[in-house]
Amino acid sequence: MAEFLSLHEAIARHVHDGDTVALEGFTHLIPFAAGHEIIRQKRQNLTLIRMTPDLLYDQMIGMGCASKLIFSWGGNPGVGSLHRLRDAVEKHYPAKLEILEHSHAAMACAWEAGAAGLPLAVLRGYIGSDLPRVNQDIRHIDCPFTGERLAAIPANRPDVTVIHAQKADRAGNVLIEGIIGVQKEAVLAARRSVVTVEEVVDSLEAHPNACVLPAWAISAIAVAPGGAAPSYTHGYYGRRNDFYKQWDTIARDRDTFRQWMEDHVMNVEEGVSA
Amino acid sequence: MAEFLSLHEAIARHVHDGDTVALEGFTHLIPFAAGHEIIRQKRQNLTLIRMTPDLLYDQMIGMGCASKLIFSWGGNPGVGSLHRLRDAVEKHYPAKLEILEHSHAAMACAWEAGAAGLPLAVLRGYIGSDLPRVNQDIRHIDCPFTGERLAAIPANRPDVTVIHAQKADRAGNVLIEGIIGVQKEAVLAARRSVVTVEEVVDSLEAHPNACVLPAWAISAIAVAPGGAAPSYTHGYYGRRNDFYKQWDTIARDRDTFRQWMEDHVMNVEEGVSA
Amino acid sequence: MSDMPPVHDSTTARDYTATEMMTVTASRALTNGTTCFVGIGLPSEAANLARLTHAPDTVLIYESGTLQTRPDVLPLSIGDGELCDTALSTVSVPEMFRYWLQGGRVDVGFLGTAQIDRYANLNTTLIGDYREPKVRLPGGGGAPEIATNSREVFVMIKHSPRAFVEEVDFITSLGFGRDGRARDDLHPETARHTGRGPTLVITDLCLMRPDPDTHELVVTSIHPGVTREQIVDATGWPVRFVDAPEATPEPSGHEVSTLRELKARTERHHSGHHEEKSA
Amino acid sequence: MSDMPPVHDSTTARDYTATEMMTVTASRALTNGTTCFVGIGLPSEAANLARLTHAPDTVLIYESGTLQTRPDVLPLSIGDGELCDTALSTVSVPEMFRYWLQGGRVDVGFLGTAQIDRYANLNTTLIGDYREPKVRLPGGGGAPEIATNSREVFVMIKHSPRAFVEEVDFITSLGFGRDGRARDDLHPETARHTGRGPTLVITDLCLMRPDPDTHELVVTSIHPGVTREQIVDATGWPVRFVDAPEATPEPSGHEVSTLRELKARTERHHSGHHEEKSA
Repeated sequence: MAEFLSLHEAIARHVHDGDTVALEGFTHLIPFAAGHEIIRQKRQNLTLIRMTPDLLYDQMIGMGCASKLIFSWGGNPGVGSLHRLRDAVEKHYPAKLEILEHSHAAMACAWEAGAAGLPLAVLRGYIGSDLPRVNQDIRHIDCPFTGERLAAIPANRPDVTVIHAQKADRAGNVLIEGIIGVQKEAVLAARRSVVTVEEVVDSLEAHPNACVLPAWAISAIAVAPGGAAPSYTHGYYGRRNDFYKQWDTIARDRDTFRQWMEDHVMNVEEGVSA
Repeated sequence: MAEFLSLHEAIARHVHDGDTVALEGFTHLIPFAAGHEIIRQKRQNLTLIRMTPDLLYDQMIGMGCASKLIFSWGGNPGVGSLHRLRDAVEKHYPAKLEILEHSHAAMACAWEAGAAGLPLAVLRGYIGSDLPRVNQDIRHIDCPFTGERLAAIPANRPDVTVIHAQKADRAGNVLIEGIIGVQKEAVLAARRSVVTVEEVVDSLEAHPNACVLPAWAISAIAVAPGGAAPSYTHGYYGRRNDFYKQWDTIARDRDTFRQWMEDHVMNVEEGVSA
Repeated sequence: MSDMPPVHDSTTARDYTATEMMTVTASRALTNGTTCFVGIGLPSEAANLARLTHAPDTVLIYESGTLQTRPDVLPLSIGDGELCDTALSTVSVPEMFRYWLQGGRVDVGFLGTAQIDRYANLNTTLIGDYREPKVRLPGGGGAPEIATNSREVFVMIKHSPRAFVEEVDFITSLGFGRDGRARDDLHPETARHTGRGPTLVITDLCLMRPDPDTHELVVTSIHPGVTREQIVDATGWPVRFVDAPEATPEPSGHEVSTLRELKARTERHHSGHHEEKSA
Repeated sequence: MSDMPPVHDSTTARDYTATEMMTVTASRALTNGTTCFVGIGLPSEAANLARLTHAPDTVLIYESGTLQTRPDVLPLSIGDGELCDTALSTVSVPEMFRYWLQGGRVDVGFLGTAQIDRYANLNTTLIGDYREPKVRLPGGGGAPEIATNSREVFVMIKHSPRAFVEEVDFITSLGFGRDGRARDDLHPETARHTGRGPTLVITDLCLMRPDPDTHELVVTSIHPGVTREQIVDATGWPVRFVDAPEATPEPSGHEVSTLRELKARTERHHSGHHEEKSA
């Protein structure tokens, strides 16, 4: 049952060293405020799951939080490389990063299977791709009806999923609108979940078939206005595309990156770090 | 791409003798008008798929349209038996009806798999049930990661799916609201699809994450106001619970049933049969 | 989950029927805050009574996709508009069965049945032989997976020798199998995702629970005014009683009147056409 | 699908860049009414240009879940708010990949790539060895399944020897495999659900198509002002030409001005903060 906590408390209580952690959000609603709090609390040795690592995981990897990354597309969307991710993979800086790599279709199915309580996801995927050669988690099953060989991958089952959403009502039910990505699946697939929201309202005023997470499917809710910036929150604020472009320069150099993180994440208070 | 047709023309063109046909709608939005048109056009030898056969399939079976039924719960909800279905199964009247029986969970997964273009659905289902003994389509696979034995059933892939929905816009995009059941899946799983709607509007005015079927995923649309009665259309009219209770009497006797069908379906014009 | 919570209004009802006794007793089995997957009919009545009395925060889920619904009247069908209108959210039926039931979010599956046997197996499929049935029943519906994917299962059924049989003609939904051992030797991964099965059977005469060792259903509590002989006569196997069966507490006046009001509201609602807009 | 539709405004543009030539040519490859799964970057530019010129009813799908979207400016990312605001509907990402892509609803998958080889295999994973890469690229994203689940695939990539290689370091997304035969011996059920693969490669110098027999990419059309030598020099394998390559038609003035307006609108939109409400 969702508890309303401060962001500091929510992360302290639910994200532990060595955990498998997913911060999800497909371009939209990326939980930057929560990720920055994880960095400030100096979590170590995390296995990070995320379809599109994006700037937030570049920051977490560059700050040494992660030992493993499970992902399907690791770039700065529309801009280019994630330099901290590349530095970790190519030069093992600041530490060696093990990677386990999927396609989007497979990762989306792995979230769906995790939410559905299944051990595996089945898809018509990876045909002719070299990815199964480098990822031992890509296996196959034979369809007992048609004999067709289909790809199978393990369901995503993180210890904790962290997402950002538009709003919660006072009972702790959460509304997600717009590009909803895999957030519902990622929360339901996890043992624990932390949701940051723009605001708490009396009523969600949601359409009957809107994407709503009930309070009893969530561990903790923290109010974090602007908590998705520099990504965006549909209905609240737009994406800071300029910052995504600037990040390319900031992250290219180890020292520039470190200084930026000190100035904008490490030495700021919770909630004003974006 | 959706063509706007009369109900008569839509059924004549898309539902053929011997087809595998699904008329879906989970209590809500049951396509009675379309089903009655199928009966009037005297379709024969259909394999009918539907999670909850309900009154409409009782009528179609009683009128001799079907040779096989794939289903998961065949009753008059909250009332009792479907007497025409029972007469077909127990006494082979008006003809022998082959049945293939699943659970709801399995049928829902079979629709999901059909929409997803997969040959099979995988679920943790049928544990300890006798259903796999009487349904050869319930098989098993072994998870290559955990060794767990999971149930597998074939995806539903009908020749044609027929559903009822609230409204279409002039381009042929369709909005479904309220209890959405398996309608989107049933349409996407089928080779062809016919959608009856309450009305055609200039704009669907749909919430961004509403259940919408694009025109290019539909074969034909027919305007059929009241087309779900005696079931209901959320936002338009309520369920005729009294009729569901009366049906028990009407359908219990072969002659009473036949007379009712003559009076209310066979000898009425399209669209006023409910 | 299945412990009886304290009754808040202790004034005993002056008169009540055996069915009301059954429904009130079943409602008391639901702890406040429980997430309950509700079958139509008797379970729906009991679950909504719980929500209207001692357990206002009970979360009710119906297989039509309606999550956390608070109907003002009892639904006639599992997909009445009332369920959607009063739900927190309505999801597709595949999502309901995949994410919410199979995903392990349901505390209590609350089922009715046509037949139940000594090992709490449920039959809603047919009487007689499968290919040439004597009586064809509606079938499994949601029950086969509600019975295994919920953390535990409550069953409501009126006591009669036709309903309480030594061995069901067909196991639609698993209790504990034909030998009482079916839940003991599951694959560890399956076992981790499979609930305890039926932990409580509520009838109009008594409460039954599975014996901790053999999983045979035994009488643990007898309703007021009911004799052991009545229970024995209404049970199709040589039924056992625990050493000291409890006396089921009587319903309170508040519970019975709440139930009667709910049923009267429901009756008024479901009679006549409802052509008005449902949203 | 890949036949060139007639150009409506036949006035040839007075000046245009090689990149504009590529984008306009790619846009012309999309027939009106085509359902197109769009990759970010060059394909997104070309697909939207098609929608704004000869193919207004082209259905654009982005992997973020936005179905039938009509962005007024080009998205910087695959999940920009603009895509949702102008979409017919926005579905979850699992639904997008399962129902819409794998479900067989996509006519054309429109992809960019870092490397492409003789048999049209695409590499967006890395240069060098997998465990010790020289250059780590972003990875597969949606491409591996777009490449196989779409009915056919168009690829846009600027011509250079680093991009057009004899054999890719890593097959992220299948063209025709290392021997050109990978799509020939699929299980019948797989084959029934697998598209024709890359049928058209659009570069800034020419068009290439797979040879009908060997599936080797061959030059079928040469852009205005481009020489065969330029193409040979920019291709990392001994590239072949069809017997009589076509001359790619020049872009029209209308197409070039529409493209430039789209890019200018996009530039204005993406510069500076966008703190205003996105809905």
